[in-house]
Amino acid sequence: MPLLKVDHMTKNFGGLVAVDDLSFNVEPNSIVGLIGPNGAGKTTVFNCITGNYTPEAGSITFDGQSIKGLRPHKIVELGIARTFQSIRLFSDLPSIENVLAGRHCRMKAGMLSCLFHAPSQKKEEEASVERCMEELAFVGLAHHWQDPAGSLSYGNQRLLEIARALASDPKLLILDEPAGGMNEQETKALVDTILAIRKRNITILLIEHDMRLVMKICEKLLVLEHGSLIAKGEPSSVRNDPAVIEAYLGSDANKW
Amino acid sequence: MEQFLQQLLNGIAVGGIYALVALGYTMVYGVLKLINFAHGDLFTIGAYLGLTLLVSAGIAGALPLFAAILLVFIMVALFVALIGFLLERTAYRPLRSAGRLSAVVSALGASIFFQNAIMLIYEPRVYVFPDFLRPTFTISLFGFTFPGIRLFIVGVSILLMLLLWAFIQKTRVGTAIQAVAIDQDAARLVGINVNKIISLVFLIGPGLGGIAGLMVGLYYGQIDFTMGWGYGLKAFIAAILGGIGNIPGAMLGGFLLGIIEALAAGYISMAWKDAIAFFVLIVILIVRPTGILGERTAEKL
Amino acid sequence: MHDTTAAHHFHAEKNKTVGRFFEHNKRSVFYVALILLFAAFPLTGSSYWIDLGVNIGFYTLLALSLNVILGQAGIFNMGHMAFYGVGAYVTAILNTVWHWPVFWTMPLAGCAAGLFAAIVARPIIHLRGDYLLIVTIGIVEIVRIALLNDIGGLTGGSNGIFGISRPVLFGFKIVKPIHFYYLVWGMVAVSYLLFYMMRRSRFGRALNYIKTDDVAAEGCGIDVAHYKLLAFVLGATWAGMTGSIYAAKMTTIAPESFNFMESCIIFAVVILGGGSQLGVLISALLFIGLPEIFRQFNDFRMLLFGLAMMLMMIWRPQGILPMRPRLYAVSKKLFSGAKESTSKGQEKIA
Amino acid sequence: MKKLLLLLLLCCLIPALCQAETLKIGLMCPLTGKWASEGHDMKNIVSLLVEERNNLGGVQGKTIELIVEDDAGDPRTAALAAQKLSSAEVVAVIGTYGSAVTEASQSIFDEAGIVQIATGSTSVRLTEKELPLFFRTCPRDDAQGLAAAEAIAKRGFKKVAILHDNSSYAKGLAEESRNELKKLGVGVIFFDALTPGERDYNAILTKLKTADPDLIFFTGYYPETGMLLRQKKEMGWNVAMMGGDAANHQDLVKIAGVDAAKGYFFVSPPLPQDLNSKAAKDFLASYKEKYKSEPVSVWAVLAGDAYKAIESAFALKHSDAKSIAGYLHKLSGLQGFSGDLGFDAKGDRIGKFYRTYTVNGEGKFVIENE
Repeated sequence: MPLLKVDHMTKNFGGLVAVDDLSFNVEPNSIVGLIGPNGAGKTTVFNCITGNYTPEAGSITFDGQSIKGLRPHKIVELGIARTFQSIRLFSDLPSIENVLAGRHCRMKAGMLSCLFHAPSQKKEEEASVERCMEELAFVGLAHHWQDPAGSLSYGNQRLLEIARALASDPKLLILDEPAGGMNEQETKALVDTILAIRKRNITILLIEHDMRLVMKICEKLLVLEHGSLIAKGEPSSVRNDPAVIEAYLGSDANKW
Repeated sequence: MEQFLQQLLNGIAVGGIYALVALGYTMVYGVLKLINFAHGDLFTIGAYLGLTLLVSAGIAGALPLFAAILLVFIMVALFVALIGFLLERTAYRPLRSAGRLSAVVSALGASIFFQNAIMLIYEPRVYVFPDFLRPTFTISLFGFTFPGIRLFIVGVSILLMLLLWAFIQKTRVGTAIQAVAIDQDAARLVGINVNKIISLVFLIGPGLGGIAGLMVGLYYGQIDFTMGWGYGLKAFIAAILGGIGNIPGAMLGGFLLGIIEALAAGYISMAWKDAIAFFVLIVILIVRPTGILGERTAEKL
Repeated sequence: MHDTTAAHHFHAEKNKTVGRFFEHNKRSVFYVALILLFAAFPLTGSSYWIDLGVNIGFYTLLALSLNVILGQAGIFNMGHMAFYGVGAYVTAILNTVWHWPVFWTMPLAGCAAGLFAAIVARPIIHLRGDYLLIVTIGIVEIVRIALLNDIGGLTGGSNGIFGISRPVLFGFKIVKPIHFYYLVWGMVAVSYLLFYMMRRSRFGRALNYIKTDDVAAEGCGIDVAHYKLLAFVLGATWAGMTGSIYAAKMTTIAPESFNFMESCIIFAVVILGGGSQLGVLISALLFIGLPEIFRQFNDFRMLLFGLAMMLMMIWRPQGILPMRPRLYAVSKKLFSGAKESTSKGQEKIA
Repeated sequence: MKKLLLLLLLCCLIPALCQAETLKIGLMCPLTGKWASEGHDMKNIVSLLVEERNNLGGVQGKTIELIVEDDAGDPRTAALAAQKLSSAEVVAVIGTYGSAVTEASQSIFDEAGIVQIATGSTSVRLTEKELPLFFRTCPRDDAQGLAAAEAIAKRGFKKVAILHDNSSYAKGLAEESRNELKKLGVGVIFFDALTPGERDYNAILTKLKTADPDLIFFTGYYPETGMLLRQKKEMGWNVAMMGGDAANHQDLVKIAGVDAAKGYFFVSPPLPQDLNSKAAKDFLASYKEKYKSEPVSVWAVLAGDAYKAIESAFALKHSDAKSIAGYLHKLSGLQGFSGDLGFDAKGDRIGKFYRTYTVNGEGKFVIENE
């Protein structure tokens, strides 16, 4: 059974069809890349899955449960965590608190126990801080734990977003251009981090323009143009698909 | 039915004034995202200054009435614009980088300051425009009789709205104002002097407020130093109702608020009139979260 | 090479933690001194100064409760007086009609205000910035007009309600300004502590995430609407309880005490405070103290106050004291683990 | 900034240190806020009277010291002003305007043992509490309601529309009048409130017109009364209109215009300029000399009456609050600026002194002789 199943999904903005009758599956423990030229509707697909947009038609099933129309926080709770294309960290807050934001939905302390710092709340708080430090360490940012997120380098901010997403114990991690703005060295480290995430039995769905990265780590590629799927399959076969070459040559060929 | 039409006319007359005050409000908001709570008091200054110039300074006696009033309108607009300009320079500009709410608090302070300054300069009593200044012709249309000045006020506010709208849409400076409203940094990058544009906006907005104040004085004949607070609040509601930052929206919001109030007073309860108006506003905002003509931009992710 | 850098980081961390500890103690000393100062104040002043102190206390309580909504969660609420008024009227009605002791009505007044907030805020909490601002102004005006129009014949119209009895605490009747002074400032101390603890918890953090970026917060798994509502209800409940004591202090209340202008003042207190509770306290002191200090200038009193309001904002555009970062006890053991993985990360890159 | 604040603090403390042998009385009035004009008139009148007395050598060989505090027309500020006056150890306080505001100060003065004479606080319940040290020089709403109802009945109106402004004064008067009219068998066909402080009452007048009354009784203040008269005239609606004592202000006619105001009538205690007594005439002369105008509001004049009562107590060597109160409770027939002055056991002003005024063709208030 696929972990995520998108079925005949359509999303319009006014008169514009951003996603057109799209269907695809994401199998458990795989790394799937969603690629396509700029404006193909990739991020819109992500936003529909994460609940930021509600598609007009079709269905989205995650782990056997329909998630269409649920609010984003609910979807995170069910196990889909995401990063944003334009980094959206809480830039004034220290890194550790950014990661704690991801942990929030796994914590239980209610308003009253927060006001009075009940013993259970204290215990949970300690455990969560520890867990979040581990996530920071996992992406290699432990020593930045109390630096404001906004003070980190661009590449580190992307890693911090990943740590924040990981803290919510996701089954599926959705990365929107994780290597955007990274230099070559950082990208290499990112590849290792993504592979390490997979080792934790977390499925990954990513949008990326860096084709070398995509080819290296993705087991399956989905190619999107004008909101429709024009090709899917293993990287090697997709690479030679004439429709894909046409789409990319037509617009953004240098990205190959 | 006749009562209904009469109430509709009453509402439009009141709404015209709300719209006029709301124009200046929305203009400042559109560019700076600042709720200028002092706008109502600039409006009051316009009314007092007009009275002083016309009566105490004797302009009304020195010139033919129509010319005198026109001249005083221009003088009031210029003077209140100057106050608005200075206000922005001293009380708002230092706070521009500090977030919008700091400037809102400063604006509240300015409102208290102006209100008390007027009270101290003049006396804390009601001032009355002498009768000879008030045009008292009446118009009969379709069986309704109403003071001509009502029509005049509605006409002037529509005219000013159109002028302002044309200025913003059709001129180079207007385009620059729009650019600053959308993104100050980007506007600066393309060579627009943002400070100058903001100063200009703070000349136009308060100038309009001053004109509105004098019109209220001439029409109703009675002014006092606290009147700006109420009109300012109503204008803010009107601007929000139409979609704040939007010039035709301010106009629409003003008229709509006037009509809602008149109908509420006429058909439901006079004492609850303002509460009903607020209630309608809240309901409209629940249905249309950015006002009637407000832009509904999808959050970019 | 990287080993030494990591070690260096570790030492720096340790020093920072030690530094924080001293800072923490310095803060304790400061707060003890502050409490002593407030406790000793009535011994020196006349009843006028004490009464002024009580007034400042009321505004501090209101501002602390609004700080949860506006300062922590970033919800533009300019109608806080509505909840204060609901609390005051609930106490007044229960006390004068059914003769409940004032202290019994206090939790109920708080709950009533909280419930009222929950009902009115539910449909509007998703509104953004200024639209929410005008709606909250609308709420405070609707409440005032409703009280003025004597809803259900209970609120007494513009006359308000009079003859509210004084509260009795363990057989001790609270009558004089000095009694109220200790009662109100005791409540301030409790609220200060509770809200401080709240800020250092999952709940407090969630509010800060929402204030910074509500879309990102929702995307991280935080139920934004729920937490906004909770903050609103918590703040309103506190304002309601404050209103309850206010009614007992004044013994007579009228709708005009809960108007829009007063809401603006509270709003300004919170903004000038800058988000931190100490800032809010200082700000309340300034806002309520200044008009009284300006009393000798008679007619010029409010003129100077308006001027001072502008000057204070220009003097401190970000507020008097911005929020301090929270402290986290990150254990040593964790750090040695962190150090390892850091070096691992660096190896990978190399 | 900090130094400035310190300096201000010092300024506040210094006056408290140096005090000579004086008789201290307080005046609490709205110097800022929406009722500031009343407060300024009150301050003008009382300080003029104090000055005159001190120029004549004071009373009991001591000068009278007047301490003025602003209550801003707001109960909370009033409570603080009352505390401030209590701390200043005054024996008696004049003020204030507005029943809710007065009420907020009542218990403070009572607990501090200070005589309070309210001037513009007509709510019935203020004296029903029977506080021993509380008095008022203004009449109560029920007295005025009776006077108004009698005036209406005498003129033979049958269908009255009562309009108030939701202020505690106007609503009190409206309700008392409705009760009295019912007793006299006059029909009240409309009863509602308008929002004070607005300019445009056309919507309200349009609604009133459909009710078709033969008299509109608006119990609120003169600015709204003026606007109602003016807009009623503009509508071309000729219906009689009357008011209560809050309409007794010279600006009324200016706001309404002479034509629109003609025929309007109201019940009110008389202003000094309408009285023939020596006290009223002397006062009017010195007021005109000092302020170059006539007192415009009856409420401010009532503050003068309150001062007159306190001064007469001082003159008879009553100098502590208890004996002053004892004296005042028995006082009657003292010449005040608005007629004879005296108090009953509750502290209410005795005597029936309501008059009916009508606006004549020149826009002057003409008092009707009863």
